Formats: sequence, structure tokens, C-alpha cells
Amino acid sequence: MSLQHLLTELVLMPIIAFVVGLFLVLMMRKLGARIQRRVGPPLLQPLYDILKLYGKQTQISHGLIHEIGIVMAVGGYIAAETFLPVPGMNGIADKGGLVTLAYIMMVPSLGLAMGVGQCANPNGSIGISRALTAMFAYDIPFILVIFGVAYQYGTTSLTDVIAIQQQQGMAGWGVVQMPLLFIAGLIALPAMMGKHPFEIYVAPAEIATGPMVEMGGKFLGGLFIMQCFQYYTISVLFVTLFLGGGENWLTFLIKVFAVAAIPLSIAYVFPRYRTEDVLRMMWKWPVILGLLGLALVMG
Amino acid sequence: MSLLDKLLILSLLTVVLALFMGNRKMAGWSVTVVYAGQLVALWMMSGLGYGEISEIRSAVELTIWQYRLHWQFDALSWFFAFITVAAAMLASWFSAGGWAQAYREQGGSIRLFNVALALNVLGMLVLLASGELLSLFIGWELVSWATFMLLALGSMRYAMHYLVYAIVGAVVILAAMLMTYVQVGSLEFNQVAEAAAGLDNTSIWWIGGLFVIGFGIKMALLPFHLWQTKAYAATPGPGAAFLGAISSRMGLFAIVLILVKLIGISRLLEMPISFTFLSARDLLAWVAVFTIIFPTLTALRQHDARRLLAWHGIGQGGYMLLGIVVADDLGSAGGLMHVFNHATYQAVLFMSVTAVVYRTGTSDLNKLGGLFTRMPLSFLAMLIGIIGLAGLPPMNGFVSKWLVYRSLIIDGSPMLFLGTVIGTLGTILSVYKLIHNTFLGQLRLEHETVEEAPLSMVLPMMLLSAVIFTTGFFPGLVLGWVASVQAAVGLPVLAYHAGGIDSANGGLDMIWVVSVLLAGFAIATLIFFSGGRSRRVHQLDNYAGGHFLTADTRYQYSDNFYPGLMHLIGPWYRSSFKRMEQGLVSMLDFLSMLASGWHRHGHPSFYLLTLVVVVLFTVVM
Amino acid sequence: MNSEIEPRLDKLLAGMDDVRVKLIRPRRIRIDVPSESLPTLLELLQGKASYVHLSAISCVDWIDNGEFELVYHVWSYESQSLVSAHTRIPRDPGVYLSIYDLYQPAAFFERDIHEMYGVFFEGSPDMEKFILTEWDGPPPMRKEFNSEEFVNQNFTWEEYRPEWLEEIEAEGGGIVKPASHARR
Amino acid sequence: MRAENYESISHPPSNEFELNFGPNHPGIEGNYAFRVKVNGDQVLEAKADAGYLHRGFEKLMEGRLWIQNLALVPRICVPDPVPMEVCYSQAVEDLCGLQAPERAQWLRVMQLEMSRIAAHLFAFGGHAATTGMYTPSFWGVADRDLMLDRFEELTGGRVYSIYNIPGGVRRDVPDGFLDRLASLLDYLESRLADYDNLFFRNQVFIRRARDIGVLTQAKALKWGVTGPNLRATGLAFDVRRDDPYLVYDQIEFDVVTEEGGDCLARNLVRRGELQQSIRILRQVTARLPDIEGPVRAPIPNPLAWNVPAGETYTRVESSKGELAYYVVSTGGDKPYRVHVRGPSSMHAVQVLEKLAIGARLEDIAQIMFSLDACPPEVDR
Amino acid sequence: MKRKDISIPVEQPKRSNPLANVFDELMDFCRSRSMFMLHYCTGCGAIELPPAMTSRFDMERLGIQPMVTPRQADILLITGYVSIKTLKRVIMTYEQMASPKYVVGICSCTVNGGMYWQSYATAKVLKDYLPVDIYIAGCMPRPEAVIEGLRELMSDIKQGKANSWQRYYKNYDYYLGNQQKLFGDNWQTPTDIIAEARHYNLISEQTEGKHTAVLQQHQKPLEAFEARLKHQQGQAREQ
Repeated sequence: MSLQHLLTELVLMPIIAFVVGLFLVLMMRKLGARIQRRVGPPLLQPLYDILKLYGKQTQISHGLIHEIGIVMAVGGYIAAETFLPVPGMNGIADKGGLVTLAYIMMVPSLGLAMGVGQCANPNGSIGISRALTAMFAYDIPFILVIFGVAYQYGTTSLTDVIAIQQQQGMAGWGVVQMPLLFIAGLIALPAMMGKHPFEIYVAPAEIATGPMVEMGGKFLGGLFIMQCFQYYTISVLFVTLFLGGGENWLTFLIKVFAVAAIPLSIAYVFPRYRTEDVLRMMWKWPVILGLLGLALVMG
Repeated sequence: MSLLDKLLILSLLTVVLALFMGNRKMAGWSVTVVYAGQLVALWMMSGLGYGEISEIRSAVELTIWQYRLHWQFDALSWFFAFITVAAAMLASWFSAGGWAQAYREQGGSIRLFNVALALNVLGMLVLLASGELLSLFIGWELVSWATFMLLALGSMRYAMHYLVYAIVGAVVILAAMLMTYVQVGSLEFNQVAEAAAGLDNTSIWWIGGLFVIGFGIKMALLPFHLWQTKAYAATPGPGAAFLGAISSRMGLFAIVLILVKLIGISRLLEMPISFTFLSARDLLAWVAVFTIIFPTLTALRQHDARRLLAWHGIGQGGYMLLGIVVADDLGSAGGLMHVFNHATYQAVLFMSVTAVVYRTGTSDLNKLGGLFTRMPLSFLAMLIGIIGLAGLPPMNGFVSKWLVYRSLIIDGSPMLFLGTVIGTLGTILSVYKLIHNTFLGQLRLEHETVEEAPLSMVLPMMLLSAVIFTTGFFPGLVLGWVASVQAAVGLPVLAYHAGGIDSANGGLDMIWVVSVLLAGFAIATLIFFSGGRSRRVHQLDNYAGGHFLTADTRYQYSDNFYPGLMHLIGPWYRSSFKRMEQGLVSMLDFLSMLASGWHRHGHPSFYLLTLVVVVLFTVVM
Repeated sequence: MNSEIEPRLDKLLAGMDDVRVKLIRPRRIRIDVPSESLPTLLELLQGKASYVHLSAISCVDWIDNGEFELVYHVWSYESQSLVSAHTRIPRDPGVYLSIYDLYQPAAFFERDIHEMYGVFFEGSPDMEKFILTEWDGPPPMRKEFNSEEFVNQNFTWEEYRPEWLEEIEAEGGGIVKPASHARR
Repeated sequence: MRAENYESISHPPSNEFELNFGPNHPGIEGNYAFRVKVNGDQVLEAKADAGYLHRGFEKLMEGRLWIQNLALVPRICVPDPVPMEVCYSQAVEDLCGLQAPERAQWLRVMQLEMSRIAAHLFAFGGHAATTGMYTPSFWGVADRDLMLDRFEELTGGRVYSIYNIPGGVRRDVPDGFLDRLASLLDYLESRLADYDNLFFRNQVFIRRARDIGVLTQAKALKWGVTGPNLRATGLAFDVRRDDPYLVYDQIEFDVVTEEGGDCLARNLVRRGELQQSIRILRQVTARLPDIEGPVRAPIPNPLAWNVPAGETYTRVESSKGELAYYVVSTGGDKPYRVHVRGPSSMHAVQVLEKLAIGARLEDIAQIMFSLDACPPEVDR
Repeated sequence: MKRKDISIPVEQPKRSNPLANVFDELMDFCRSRSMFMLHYCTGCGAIELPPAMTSRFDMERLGIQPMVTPRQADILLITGYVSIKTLKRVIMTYEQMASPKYVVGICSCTVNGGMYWQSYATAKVLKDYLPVDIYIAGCMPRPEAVIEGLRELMSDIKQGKANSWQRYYKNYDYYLGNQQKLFGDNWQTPTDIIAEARHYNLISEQTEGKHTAVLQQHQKPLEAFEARLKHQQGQAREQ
């Protein structure tokens, strides 16, 4: 593969991720609206929001780190997208792999945490403390899932994982091979997306949207972009691990939207847990299922 | 006279120089220059590090009772020595300028500090150069006493705790050596290694176990870790940076020597523990994992920056041991590389915290905050340090941890893997607390006039930060040394390239990872600046539920930073763990009181007595 | 049941000779009491007659008499009747005893009365400003404070005089504004 | 807001920090503030700060005619304005010795219960939102809107109806109103099952709300708690039943109680009362056609109405607790003094301050909403 | 009292690049289609906002969404009377919002004090203290009216007419004067509007005047902490 080809992919992958992410956000808002018995926002609403926020004429910053934090948050995800193979494009998936991706996905969190910390707002700091605690909670089942998949397919390379699944057809999909791990991952999914009942770090009624509390204008716009990337990354990762990746764009997008629809639709019928209940929830059922699943995989 | 002798002489010269320079202004600088000289001498031996030479022998030999003591350097020694001397040089550089002056003004003795540091380096070099077990023991004792001296500069009480541990450790090691001698009839490495293959499991259990306990105390393996935190935290800043960076790794060096070189990890696998599915290696791996988890979670509760770091120092040791006992090419490379990585970021973190203490006079995380605007470079150093410590890309800590994770996946040890990940996540949590409470958040009014640390402190930090980033970008720089160490101690050798690891099923290329990450940041910056111009506002211009914030409100969220987590693990932490710690500490206090009594009254009988008891015990066995 | 209340209260209050009890209608009893006996009365009502719920404390400013009237409304869940204990204190200096140790809800009402009327209650846990923290005028509920005058001094009004209104007014119609209601 | 507030004062070393809840905070009902000192997530000290909605009602009422005040009173409590009107009208009637005709009394009961349903739908929607669950509040507010439609039809006003006047109500029900109300009641009752599944029996919500903000009966009595909050501690007290007004003594209904005294119990009491209100309204719609007569007793010219001198204390049960008016007349055309005992003035200040101590940060909003504290009643 | 005429001519920036206008129009369109309103119930009119937001009238289909903090919000709804205590918070909140920002005065009370015209505790004419983009009169206006008013605002924004926020910067002296009259001379918000106007080049002759001079007398400077290596100011103070 030529360098030019690779560079094109590296440019295209984040752009695709952003566009798909916009529609994932739209889907979330539409789903919520339908459950709440109303119409919901128009088609391009997420885009309007972001453009409007970037078009603000006065922007309030709390200092350099506030700005760098947003840059890190968005940039981390832009980088992460190039590690996620999509149909026809592998990007640099073979240079990192599953473990690298899992850790690169923490870079935006750390960036955001820096930015919020600089705002000197206790609400934001509590939000970050909760977000990191939530990360601690969901990463444990998630890491079991990653281990299981890596062990099952004998590789940490995402391209290999997809290739093996696609060779074996539907029967080789992770969901068939490792149903228990799939369920464990599914339970962790809403927490990874930060949705109810695990939405502890936004919690408007408690800490006034936590990390977003001092974010306005392009700062908030950056977070909206980050949210698009976040939804995309997590659902694509899930599709890659368990649903055989994408053979073509159609099936790929169907899978991505279907996976994302699960946490996004249950989000609206749950309140949020307390922080320690999130930990308890995440460290109990998905971990038990994950360990059983691992026992099956390794046995 | 070989290069090694020159190095040791140079090191001895450092001690003498430190002694003569005393409290003069130039003392720190002159010592630093000699450390640099040592570094040059070491660099001249870099053939060891790149596997071009297998060993350099010292010309000095001693024969006592027909027993030949000799010293030599191989790749392993060179790797550790290089880190040691570099850390000492940077710590000395860091301490030479403003810090020394302030320390002197507070009534500290720079002479003592410099001598203690130089003695530490000398002791460590002697230890690393040991050619057989007895010289190892001599080096070990040198290091122990030198460390004691450095620790005693901080807090006598905690230094005494250490001393108790160190004496127990020394006795245990001595016992192990006696047993070895009784069983093998020699203390030469090759002979021991040859004989080890023929020994029965019980003997290996005893010898290996005693050695691991003895050296593990220095390395602060669980459950022998309790002395370290408080002692390191109390040590004068640059001293803590040096100790945190490398001192404990001497234990690891010795363990690698014993377990890998003499006994062999594969041998451990053949030693099952009755009634379990575990082998001796698994036991060690689990000790390593617990060494990762418990101290890391304990660090979460600390509100003193130095203690927090010291707890992490213990926790990170677990990764190294774990990597080494996994013993495949990836894992052991990860463990060994982590020694280097850990030294870099731990030093930079301790330095940054020391810089903060230097400027504000406190390392209590509840009394700091918002210092970024006043000490941006120290912030940068700490940021890079914590990213390394947390093991996130693009810093070097990620590479070594990645190697460990990868080897655990290949090895098929999900629970160990889970343990390491818990450690990493716990680290992320507590380092965020560290940087948030120090540099982010509300700037306290009394700190509004604080300045950046002086250049003499900032430069070493920046240098180390650069090293952390560079070796994260091009891990091949360090992996080369690591590979020759692996070859030297008989481990499978890692296939590496400049950017990381080639592997058929999932490699790592940090050059790409970091480049893409940087490109991502660049694009994000472009996106960010496509938005309107921003204006900075004062921290009181802040959302407070529509309220007016006033200068007398303290709204920095600092204490009990992760209450949700503590609601869950807090009871465990408070009851069992803390009580155990308290019990041990009070026992220690008692013992150290005894020890200090003997020490003051000059009763060597204590040591003799213990020695005799242990010797009798082993002989009877 | 209710008819029994008054005799029972009479018996209870026999020892207090300066108390006047009056049954207004079923479940509503008015007791007039001098200010120095009120705490005793309330203690009796609460301790002996199960009037445990303090419904409200009302203050009335009788500026012509130079007095504040304090009305304590207490309710009994058992006998299901409400006693209003009326007492009067001099307007100047406007200091009275708190009944916080009998009825905890009193803290809120006393604080409110302190704010609005300037009556100070000794022994009340918190006499700091609560609602009018950013008000530095006189206690506004006192009769001598004229809110309308204050408003006319401090606020301006949006003029709204469209042409059509002027036309109507020219014809003699429109909004009739007495001189006393004219706003500046 | 004053310049000296920005002057340098050094911070004492402390593990606590201050957090301002409100006035601009989604965890606060209305325009109200709450300043808390926190360590970690544990509230050490809480101070209520009111007055953001202060209009000086009681002062204003002293300056207006008896009849003009009718327009003011509902604005004291925005989500549940009808009890205010009824209570004030009753006070004036009491002073004048007027008696509202029976039909008017039934209409008042109808309106009170309609208002109670609306208020409860609003309240538990708000409570759900504090735990992060917005769907019940979306549903609740939309269903409340249907009730407001009926209000609009009956009175012409959606929120502030000003339907009651001393002596009765302004007009009779429109044609077909009772049928439409009955069908709305059927609809609401059918919706209850949905609400149960979504909210009241939601395990996550129960986990969130159980044993939070516990108010024992002894404490509740000591702190002067009234209304649903008191009933949630197991004491079956209801002004409607135990100090009856209007025609409540002719109506069958249960006083809903729960034992827990926590957020969950308070919430369930409201749910039970919603059902009871539907039951009362069913009785009203059944009985009302049979009751003949005027809806208003004759009153003198309201613009020159001198109410006889005297004083009275009237109470009604609003959706938030015991509402009382103390009205003093000196025989003039304006009241001499009106004192409003806002039903939640006790809950929003003292009870909340005490319950907040030792509570967790995440539960503050929930406790406030479960007490159904209504700030305008505190501020007046 | 004669009211000062504070309307400002809308300056049409001269642009040579035809695309710039297209871009501005796109931005105005996005602004009109995405309005984040501040979740701040200042008065009783707030009770009609939940119906307007929720299932029945569903503001979100117009892109209107409640937001929690002033930083995130675009429109500030003053729902009803503002007591003086609230008005201070409202002004601070308004100043914390990022421009372009719009103020909507809901209910009669914001127009002229409404039924509380007698009250000593409420401010009467909102537009004396804040630049109001649109009034929605009524006591209280129905949700339909609220939405209608917001649609009106939307069309104003789309046409680039809703620029009251510029008025606040350009006539700051006038607004500050009214605020000082009500709150006293030592009134100060944490946001430095004059510096902000200067930073964004929104300053005019009427930005500063005698009232801002009073402010500067009392003002404690709240300059942002800039990241710096040496603390020159502190040294200067010591000398």
C-alpha cells in the first residue's frame, strides 16, 4: 500500500467517523424524543449545534490548559479513529492493535480532565472525579472482553480479528463464539458511552453537567465533536470485536447503528445510579459473565 | 586497570569531593560534573549495553580465606548502572542551585546530602559490579547503609524503620547464602547456576524464597513494603527523586540475578505449590500483581504529594517483577524497560513536587491548587511524568506496560492481566488527583506571587521530560539495551525495531502511534482555532449556581477526591488494610526503638546475636 | 368532641389567671394572653394538651397602639383543634422571647418576623437575614414603610403611549388615572 | 457582588469546599439557593438562601382591595395555585359571615383536586429528573397539560385561574365539561400503569431513593412537617379529613400513608394521592349534576367592600402540605394584615437544611424535590 | 424621566469577499436553528416553560434546548418579575454568557413591573438593566405564545437583526448607570465588560462614561491569571 493511499485513509477515517457520529447523536436524540412521546430535533440539528458553538463571537477561556484540554480531547479521538478498521480502510490498525486502542481512548479523557481542572470549578472537578471512577468501573469488564477476544483469535491486531471473523462467516463472529463476553460487553456499553443508568458524571441536577460546566462556545463545540467520535468509536469497536466488522459500508453502518441503539434507547428509561452502585454493578454482573466467558474461551 | 575500575574510582572520588566541598556554593555543581564524568565512563562501556561486549572485569580481586571476591560488569549491570548514575547526576544537578541554598538556610547540611548521595551511587555500582554472591552481599550492605544515611537526613524515625527491615533482609540473605554455600559449595554465579539444576525443589524453595524475601524487602514487594513510603516521602526532595527512581530497583537487580540467571524462571514453573494449581512462578506473579494493586489503591487516599508518589513507586515495582517472571521475550523486555521508564518519570515527578515544595513550602494536596499559571514548566514536567506513570501513549511508560499486557495475553493469564489493568486505572485516578490538586483548580491567594522554580531545577526536569517523550516515540532506543540484557541473563531476546515491536499477531509501532496522535492534536488545534477568539477570565468569574463567588470561599475540590470509589472499597481500606498497617508500624516502631537503643549504645552484640541465631538455625536445618 | 375542648382547656389553664379562652367555632380557639405568660401557656399547651404542631406565628403591626400583636397558631393532632394564642408586645424596642426550645418550626417564623418587622427574638437560633439579605431599608412590613412611595422614588417606568391611545384620550376616553395613582 | 468581596483573604487550610446549589441550578426547584460545605461527597453543613422570589406579597395585599387581592394570591405558589384562592376566599367569607352555596363548594373541591393532580404530576416528574430520568417529567408535564386544558375550559386561565371569589366561584361549569373531565380521569388512570412501570417500580430509582433523606415520625412532628411528607412517615393526618372544610366530609377518600419516611415513601404517597384525587373527582362528577343552586352567594359591590373587623385563620390541604391564611380586617376596604403560611416554607428551609447534613451531594436535589419544596411560598 | 435613546445603527461590515456574507448567513442560520436556553427559572412564568419544552409542544424540534450553565447558553429567558436579588444574579449570568446572546423577557412583569408595580422588592423595567431582544407579554404567556416569541427571535437572528448583545457592550455606561442606581455605587460583577468590549473590538464612545468611572473607582481588578515564568508584578510590588 502506497504512502499516499495510507495518508488518504488517515484523512478520510476521522471525517467518516465524525459524520457517522453526528448521525449517532441524532439517533440518540430522536430515540429519546420518541420514548418521551415527542418529535425530536431535525436532521441536521447536531451539526447546527456544533457550527453555532464554533461561531460564537465571544469565547470564555480559563487559561491555556483549558484550551489544550479540549484539543487533547478531540485530537485523541481523531487519532483513535485511524486505529479502527472500517470497510476498505485499515488505516494504521496494524501499527497498534487492541490494547493500544484501549489506551488511546483514555487520552481524550485525560485531556478533558486537564481542561476541566483548569476551570477551577468544583462541579467540574467532581464530574471528572466521577468520570474517572466510571472509567475505572467499566474498564474492568471491558478489559476482560478485550482479553477474551485477543485470546480467542490469538491476536491483538484488529485487522486480523476482522479477517478471521469474516473468513469463518457468521459462525465465526465474536457474538457466536463468545456469547457471554458479548453480554458482558453489552452491559458495559452504556457506561462507556456515559449514558443512563451510568451517566454519573454529567448529572445536571447534582453537579450542573459536571465537566461541561465551564464549557461554552468552541469549548463546548469540541465536546460535542468528541461525543460524536466517542459514540462512533465505541460502537465500531464493538462491531469489530463481536459482529465481524464490516464487509461493506451498508452492513457496517447497519451494525454500528444497531449496536449504538441498544444503550441509547435504554438510556431514557433509567435514572442514574450512585457512583458506588455503578462500580458495584460494573464489577459484579459483567465481570462474572466475563470470567465465565473467558473460562469458556480458554477452556 | 579496566574501565570498570576507573568508574569505581571516579565514584569514590565523588564521595571524597563531596566530603571536601562541604557546604560551599559550588559543592553541588562540582559533584554533578563528576557524576557526568561517571556517565561518560559508563558510556564508554556502552558496548555492554548494545551486546558488543559480554563483560568487563575489574582488575581488583580479593581473596579471603581462599575465597576469591571479584567484580565485573555485564549488560544487566551496565543497564542498571547507567540508570543509577544518570539519576544521580540529574538529582545532583537539580539540587545544586536554589534548592541547596534553601536547604542550607533551613539548617540542612549539603555536605551530608552530597556524601550520602555519592555513597549511594558508589554502593550501587559496587553492588551492580559484583561477580559472585559474597561480593553481592557486600555491595548490598553498602547500599543499605548508604540508603539509611540518605533516609536519615529526612526522618530518623522512618530511617530506623528501614533499618529494621534492612537488617532483617540482610540476615535473610545471609542465611540464603549460607544455605547456598552449604548446598553448592561455592558462591560463584556459574557454579551456583550449574548446581541449581541439580538441586531438589525443597532447597530451591528455601534458597530462592529467602533470597526473594531478602531482596524483596529492598524492592518493597508486598508484604514488605511498609517502610518505603514514609521514608522516601520524608527524604530531602532530590534525594527522594534519586531513591524513587532507582534505589529500590537494586532489589529487582538482585532478584533478576538470582531467579533468572541462577535458578531460571523455567525451573520455577516446575515447582508446584501443593493443593493449588499454582507454581512458584505464579506465586511470584501474584505477589507482583498484589504489589501493583494494593499500593496503587492506597496511593488514592494520600493527600501528601510525596507519599502518593512513593506509594506508586512501590506499585510500579510490581510491573517489573511481573514482566520478568512471565519471562517470555515481550514480558521480560517490558519488565526491564519499565525499570528505565520508571526511573525517568518517577524522578521527574519527585522533582516537580520538590519544585512545588521549594516554592510553596508544602506538599499537602489540600493546601495547593491552581499553580499552573505560576509554575507552567513544572506543570509540564509533571504532566509528562504522570502520563508516563499512568502508562498512556505517547510516553514511554505505555510501551513497557504494553509489553507486559501483551505477554500476559499470550501467556493466557486473564487474572494477572486484570490485576495490571486495575493498577493502571488506579494510577490514572491518583495521578489526576495529584496534578489537579497541585496545578489545576483554584489558585490560593497566598500562592499568587509564587514564581517558577529556578533554572537549575527546571532544566533537569525538562531534560527528563524530553527523555520520557523521546523514548516513548522511539522505544527502540531503550529496547536495544533491554535486548542485550535479556541475552546476558539468558532470557528469550525481543525482536524490536526503532518504533517498537514486530509481531505476527499484533505489534506496536510507536512512531506511527505518536505521529498520528500528534497529527490528531494538530488537526484538533486547527479545528479549535477555527472558532472565535477567546478571552481569558479570572477564576472568580465562574459558574457557581448563579452565585457570586468571593475571594474567601474555598471551592477547590481536593480532599477525598474519589468518594464514590471509597464508598465501595473504603471499608476494606479502612478496616483490614489499615489495621494491618498500623499493627506492622507499631511493631516496627518497637523494633526500631530497640535497634536505635543498641545503635546508640554501640552494642554490636545485637547483630552478632541475630547472626548466630540465624546461622545455627540454618545449620540445624 | 369539640365541645369538650374548652372545659378541658379551662381546667388546664385554671392556674393562669390572666388568660382569656374563647371558642370561636368548632376546632378554633382563641386565647388572649399577656406577653409574659405566653411561654408558660405554650408549654402547657404542648406538654399537657398535645398541641404539638406550630402551624404559624403571625405578627400584626398595630401602629396606632404602638404594639405588635404576635399570634401563635398551634394545632393538636389528638383533639383536632387549633388554638391561636394572641399576645401583644410594645412596638419599641420590639424584643421578645423565642419559643424555639418548645417548637422548632418557630425558628423560621421568628426569623421571618425579625426580618419583616424588626422584632428581635431572644434565644432564637438564627436571627440573620434570610430573604432580604440584600435590602438595607427599614423592615418593610412595618406600617410606616410605604412601599408605593419607595417604588416611585427608586424605579422608572416604561412609557407606553401609542398614538391610538392619545386619540382616544383626546376624545375624553382611555385610562382614567386619579391623581393619587400617577406614577412618575 | 460588592467590590470588597473580591479582596484578598487567605484561605484557612481546610478539607472542605463550598458549593452553591442555585439559584441557577437544575437541582433546585425554582429560584432558590442552597449553599453547602462538602468534603468529598458528604455534606457537612447546608444553608438555605431565599428571597430570590420575594415580592412582598403581604405588603402588597395590605395596599389593595379585598377583591383585587384575589389576583395576587394564586401567584404565591405557582405549581399549585388553586388552594391559595380557596383559602383566601374562605378567610374573607369567614370574616363576612358569608357561606358559599353548596354547588360552589363542590366546584371548589373539584378544582382543588384537579389542581392537586396537576401539581403531583409536576412534582414527581421533577423528582424523577433529579435522579437523571427525564422521561417521567416529559410525560408528567404533558399529562398535566391536559388537566390545564380543563382548567382553561372551566376558568379561562391555564395556570392562574382566579376562579374563586369570596362567596363562591365565578361561574358554573360549561356544558359537557364533566364528561370531558371524566374521560381525562380515565385516561390518567390508564396512564398510571405506564408510570408505575417506568418510574415508581423502576428498580434503579428505588435503589436511588430508598433510605435517602429519612424523616422519622418523631422528627417530622418536631420539625413541623405537614402534608404528604408527614403522611410518608406513617401519620395519617390530612386537613381535608381531620379539619374538614368545604364538602370533604361528604366525600369518601383514603388518607394515603407510607412507612419509610424516605424519598421513595414521599414519592409513593404522592402517587397514592393522585389516585385518591381521581377517586374524589369521580365522586364530584357523579354528584355535581344533582346539586342545584347558585354558584355564588350575593356579595356587596366588590370595589367598595368593607369587610367587617375581625381576624381569622383558615387552613386547607394543598398538594404540598398545610396552607393557612391569617387575615386581619379593621373594617376597611383593604385587609389590615394577611399572613400566609406557605405549605412548604417549613420543608424548604429548616427540614431541608437538617436533612441535608450528612447526606450525599447527589441526593440534595432529590431530597429537595421529594419534599416538594416550593420556594415562592418561602419568599412570598 | 426622559429616556435616553440607546438604539444603535446596525453597522453592515463592508466585505470584499462575497463568500464572507454567505458564511455569515450560514452562521446566522445555525444560530437561529440551535438555541440553547439557560435553565434558570427567575419567576413564575417559568411554569409555562416545562410544557413548552416537553412532549406536548416540544421545543427541541425547533432546536431549542435547555442548558444548565450560562457558559453553554445562548438565550436568557427572564420568566417573570425579577426581584432585586435575582436581578443581580441575572446580570451576572448574562455577562457570563458567550455572545451572541439574546434576552427574552417573558411575562408582563418584565415589561413594566406587572402586577407587582407597587412592590419594593422587584425591578420594574427589565430593558433598563439588560438589552432585551424580545418581549413576550402575558401573565403568564401560554406555551404557544412562548414558542411564537422564540420563533420571532429565530427569524430576527436569521436576518441578523438580533444584536442587542452588541448594544450592551456599546452602551455599557447606560446599563451600568441603571444598575448602579438600583444596587448602589459599589456594584461590580466578576466580568469586566469594558475589557471584553475592547478585546472584541465592540467598544464605542458610549461604552465608557461617568458610571464606568464610578465603577473603576470601586472596582477590584479581576484579571485572568496568565501563565508566566516569572512574577513581575509581585517584584514590582515589593520594590
